[in-house]
Amino acid sequence: MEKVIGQAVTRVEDGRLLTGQGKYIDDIGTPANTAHIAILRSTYPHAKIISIDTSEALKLRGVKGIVTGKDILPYVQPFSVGVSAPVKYYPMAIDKVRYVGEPVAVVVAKNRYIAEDALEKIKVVYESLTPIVDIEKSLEEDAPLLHEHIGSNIANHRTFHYGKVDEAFEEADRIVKHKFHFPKYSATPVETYGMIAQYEESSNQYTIHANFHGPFVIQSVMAGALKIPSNRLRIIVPKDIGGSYGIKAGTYPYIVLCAVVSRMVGCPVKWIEDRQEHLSASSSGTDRVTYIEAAVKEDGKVLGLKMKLIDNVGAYIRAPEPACLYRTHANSTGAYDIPNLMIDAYAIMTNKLPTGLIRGYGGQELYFPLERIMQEIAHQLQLDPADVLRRNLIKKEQFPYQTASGGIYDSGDYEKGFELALDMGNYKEIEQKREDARQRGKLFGVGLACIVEPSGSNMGYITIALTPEERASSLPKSGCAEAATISMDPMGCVNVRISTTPSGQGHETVSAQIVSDVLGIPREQINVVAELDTSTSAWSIASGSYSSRFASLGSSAVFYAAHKVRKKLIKIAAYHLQADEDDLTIENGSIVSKKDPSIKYSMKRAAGSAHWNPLSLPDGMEPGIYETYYYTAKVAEPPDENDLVNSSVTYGFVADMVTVEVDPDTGEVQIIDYFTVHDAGKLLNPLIVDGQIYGGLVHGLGGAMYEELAYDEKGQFLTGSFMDYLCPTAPEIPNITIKHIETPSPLTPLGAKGLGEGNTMSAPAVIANAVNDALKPYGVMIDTLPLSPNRIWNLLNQAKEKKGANQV
Amino acid sequence: MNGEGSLTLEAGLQQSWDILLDPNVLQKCIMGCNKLTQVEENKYKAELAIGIAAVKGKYESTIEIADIENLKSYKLIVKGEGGPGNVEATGVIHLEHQDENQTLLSYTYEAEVGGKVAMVGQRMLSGVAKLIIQDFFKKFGKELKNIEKSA
Amino acid sequence: MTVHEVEVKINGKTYKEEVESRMLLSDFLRETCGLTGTHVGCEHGVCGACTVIVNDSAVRSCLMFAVQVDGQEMQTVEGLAQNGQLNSLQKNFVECHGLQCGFCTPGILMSTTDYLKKHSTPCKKDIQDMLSGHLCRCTGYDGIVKAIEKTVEDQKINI
Amino acid sequence: MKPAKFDYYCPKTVDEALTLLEESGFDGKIIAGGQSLVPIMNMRLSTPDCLIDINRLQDLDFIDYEEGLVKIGTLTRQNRVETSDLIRQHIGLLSEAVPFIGHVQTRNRGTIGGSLVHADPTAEIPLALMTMGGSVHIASTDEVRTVNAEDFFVTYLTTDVMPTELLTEIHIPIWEGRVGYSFQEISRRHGDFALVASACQLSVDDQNRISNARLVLGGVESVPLLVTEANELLQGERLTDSLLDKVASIVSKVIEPESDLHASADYRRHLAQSLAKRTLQEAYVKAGR
Repeated sequence: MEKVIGQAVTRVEDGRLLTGQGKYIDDIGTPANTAHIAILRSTYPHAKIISIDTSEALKLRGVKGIVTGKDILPYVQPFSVGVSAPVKYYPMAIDKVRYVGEPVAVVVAKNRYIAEDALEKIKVVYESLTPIVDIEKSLEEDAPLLHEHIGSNIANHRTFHYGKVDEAFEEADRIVKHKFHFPKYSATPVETYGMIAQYEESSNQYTIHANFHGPFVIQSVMAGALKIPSNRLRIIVPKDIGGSYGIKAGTYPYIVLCAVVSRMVGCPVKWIEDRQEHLSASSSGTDRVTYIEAAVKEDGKVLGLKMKLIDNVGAYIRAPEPACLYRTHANSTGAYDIPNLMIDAYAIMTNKLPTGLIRGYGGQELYFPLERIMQEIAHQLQLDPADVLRRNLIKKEQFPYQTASGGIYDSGDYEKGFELALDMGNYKEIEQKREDARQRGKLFGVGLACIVEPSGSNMGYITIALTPEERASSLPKSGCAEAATISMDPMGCVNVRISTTPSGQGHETVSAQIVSDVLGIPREQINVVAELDTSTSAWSIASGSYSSRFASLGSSAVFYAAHKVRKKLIKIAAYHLQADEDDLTIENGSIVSKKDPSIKYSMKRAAGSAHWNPLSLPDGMEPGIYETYYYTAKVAEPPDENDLVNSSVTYGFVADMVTVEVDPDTGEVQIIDYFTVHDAGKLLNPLIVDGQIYGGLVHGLGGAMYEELAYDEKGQFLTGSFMDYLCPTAPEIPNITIKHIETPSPLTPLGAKGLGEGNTMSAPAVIANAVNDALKPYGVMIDTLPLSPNRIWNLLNQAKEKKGANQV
Repeated sequence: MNGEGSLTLEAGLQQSWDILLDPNVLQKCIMGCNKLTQVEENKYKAELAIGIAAVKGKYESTIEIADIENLKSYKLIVKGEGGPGNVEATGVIHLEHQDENQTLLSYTYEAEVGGKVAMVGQRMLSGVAKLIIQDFFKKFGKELKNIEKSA
Repeated sequence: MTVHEVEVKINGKTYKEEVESRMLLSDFLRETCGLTGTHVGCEHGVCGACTVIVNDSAVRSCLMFAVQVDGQEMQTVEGLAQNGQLNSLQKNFVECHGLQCGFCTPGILMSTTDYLKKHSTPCKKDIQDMLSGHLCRCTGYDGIVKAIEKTVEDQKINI
Repeated sequence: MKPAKFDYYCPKTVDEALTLLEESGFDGKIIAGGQSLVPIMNMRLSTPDCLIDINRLQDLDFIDYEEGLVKIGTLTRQNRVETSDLIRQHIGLLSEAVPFIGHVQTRNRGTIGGSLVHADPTAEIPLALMTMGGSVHIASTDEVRTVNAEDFFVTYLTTDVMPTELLTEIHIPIWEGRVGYSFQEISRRHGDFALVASACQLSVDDQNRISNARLVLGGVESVPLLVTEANELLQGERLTDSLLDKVASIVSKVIEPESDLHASADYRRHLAQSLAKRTLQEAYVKAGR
């Protein structure tokens, strides 16, 4: 049978999704007597709650109950979080609101229409407090405090020194430095959050159906907040999730809220978040201020980096934050060989929506300043930016490469990837294009970026938020375990159960491909079950759909679980055939002798024996065929006492070249071409791979050009609809050309690495580099996003005014 | 949002001042104000229906007159809570004697709008706020004229 | 009047129901008729996930009230495949990887179905313009555009 | 996001609709395509007590040619306007403006009259109506009155149509002679509300001197702004660079744009000048052909 791993096979998921038979959270049906929830939310960024009057609302026909923050206190405690600052984060405001959109009261009613009628009748009296939204101002002495008992707005602060930073800066010919600001933006899956919660008093158990996709470490965070044993919180994830890109990890405060409300009102409850709620109060990426300094030699070689990172985690720090600061810790120096590194990392709180996972998590915040400063180094030294990147790229022979901060890059050929990108974009001919554009009155620019794409997070990396001393006092954390279960029923049919809770990445398809190859069964005959049930599935604290972990970890678990089944089948056959196990293999549904193909035993019969005739099995063998494999990579070790940590398992590579034209009159930017080269190791399904890359790239393009969760200086939220929160649509997409090189990972059994987040990380940087290059004649510096025409026009205008002033 | 403006009132200083502080006149001039009840000195409760065309929200509001400097200036503080969100607006109103029949009124305002209106209506918010405030003074000017006529 | 009788033909089948005036057509389809293939993504007419065909015209079902379709004919994603066979547009979405999570897909299929009926030979730019009324956060639109282009080609061959 | 309760009426004739309007007074609201109204109802920013649905008034769905005039029924869907040969031939500016409105799917439902009465300050159809010098018919149980575009738009989302009235038809004059027009706008994305929009229609004599010009800007005021001063200046002139600069400085002087998230007042002022020049130039070139 033809091998299907690595083939661009079409997806098994598509049939149901194209005919309206998908099973998303809002499609799965509800228990009898389920009521619907609407949430009253704060209209103030920062205020004390003086009183809440629900009496009029309760009078409405169809309203079953209303729950306020104070009401839930007997049933919940604050969510635990991985920092030492004692932040009390509840799923609903208790006595103070800290961001616009924070839940203040929950109405339970017969349907959503009535629930919203009741919202209008609730009267809340607030006493407004001074809000703070600016990252750096939040650190000032007299800044308003969000959490008075903490004494500052700092949730986490750590400083790291790797190598000989001071010496590098002394040795340098030049220090190139700048401050960058990466804005707050989101992912906005077209399906919003949704859940059905039911409390059963007799067993004190909560059962939740939700489009939560992990990390499942948060299951215990939720159980802790609900003050119940973790096996009394059963979370069931439906077969289909309508996109997430990380954001749906943030469903968990609402899961706890709905759970408690179900208990208090005494009926199952359903909540489907609406779009305004999603934009204002779900979760978002983290906005960051970065001060970056590079110590460079005249030839462009970077000797060392200093970075001060200030992450704005919003009104409350909540799991998995401050992970945005640390997810990319091991790859802080990107694709470059920079042995000396200093990082001063802060997570601070302001009156904005709390943050969480989002595609690229930490990568875009890191690479925007890093890749911008690489270009700036070239500008200041009057070198070709391509040459500066070449000078600093890690060389092929350096792999596995240990980074300054403890990362172990498993494999790669960065120079080859980068040169391929330059060839694709015809970099040598770029000056001609610049001239052509000039003739048409346009400014042409080219941007380059090289980034490392981490995947498969090490569960230990987040503990780097604590000092080595603080870490020493608790259980060390490591690994990145993922589980898969494969069973063969009495008729020899295969079910595969995965715990990677996909939201469109095609895990069912790729799992079927892998199992097909290992067991020699046509993939169409394999049933893959992607629903996850924390009470019955095999899962780990690392399970879930984040950090591109399927290709590196999920697929490995499936691969090894399939091998366990294979081994058992061969064992059974060997016993019955009285043959040597090593001589047997699987071919076309049979277990066959390699030496003499006439000796064979059908797989169906082997499976049948295991179920129908267990007494015929070899001594000591368990009946049935139901094999689970937990896979973890050995390289995911806990951080050491010097704060060295390998924060991810595999590290892919992305090289981008982008060309743009800017209209100097209106400031409009047109992206002409986007060339991108990926090395994600062995590709499991190229069709799905390219789909992931296009999606991730366009999300990155959105961050570069359009998307921002905007607040005014008083903390009012301004982008509460899709008319103001601008997602890229089809006409905004430039020509995109993708090419691959495949340097297999030595760490994973299939040689695959994660992918799909790389261009989300690189696009903001490379597009900004291209636009900055176009505006080079004006001497402007792009240091924030998105690149709206107004922003570009302002920069051009300021430059013209400056020029004018200089001439005078 | 903030802004400023000025207009010439066709009345003397004293008369302008008296009328500016008259709650009946306030009620007539504030857009969508159906009822104004005094709760304490210089503090009123009102139900306001503010908005434009079909986009209107009802707000339960307090209107407060503060920092009174007789015949010179005062501060008007309007706070409202309603379905579409909350409004907090502060206006400082100055009067300046021109001649017996003319008084120069100048004002500055700061308005904060929160909740749904700000979240989805930011595109027109500052324009509409300006409009509502201009409407207030326009009506006020008219009121003065009417009183003049009837006097 | 706040409650109304509605009789509407959807995918060839007649539904007779009683609805409140304010019930959105999208909720009516999903909750009253059980046609959950039509998805709801923004309820303010931007994302396009809820797009259905009403009287030969692709429209947002979140921007109509159920009471407004009384006596009309509709088509939803459930009506595209015939006898269990995907139609050529659906097949091309499979071939070209035009969907990932699949949530925005039904709306896009309905828009495209209506559009291709009225425009037999759209160019890539036309297709992109038509798609501007839909948000897809998974695919970057590449697979979607290719699937529609391929369907246009297939139709040319069939003519 | 679910709308508040309302009573719904679906009149079968214009007279019935007008009677219903009169009976409901300030509490009634007409729904045509609903593409602007329903979003704000779903957000509960608009909570009419009574909705009068005019979608069954087929008499109001028409595009007719009359001597020197194109008449369009208020219920005519925007996509029909967009694809109408009659409109393209006689009042082409409208054909050029409509594709900028939202998206195919919203134009399938959205109506020409609905867009006019909604009167968004950046909307395309109001801008086009003003540029071409059109007028509208407004009916009530008492009378049908005609209002010129100049008098129709009052302020943000507000027109001269009273709560008991119904806009029934739109009349757009067909300009005589050598006519050129242009419609341009700058928006963040395809189909978004314009940051600034500009429309220009003009006619020239056989010497290429401008005999009549109407330049209108959107997004810079609460209503579409007819730049009268510029139009007067252009009268009898050939378009030159210095004339364009003069128009731009007039534009800058007469507008008072607001700032929002997507564009500052200064940027809007700049765009207004640029777009005024661009549309004027394009219209002039087209007229001269």
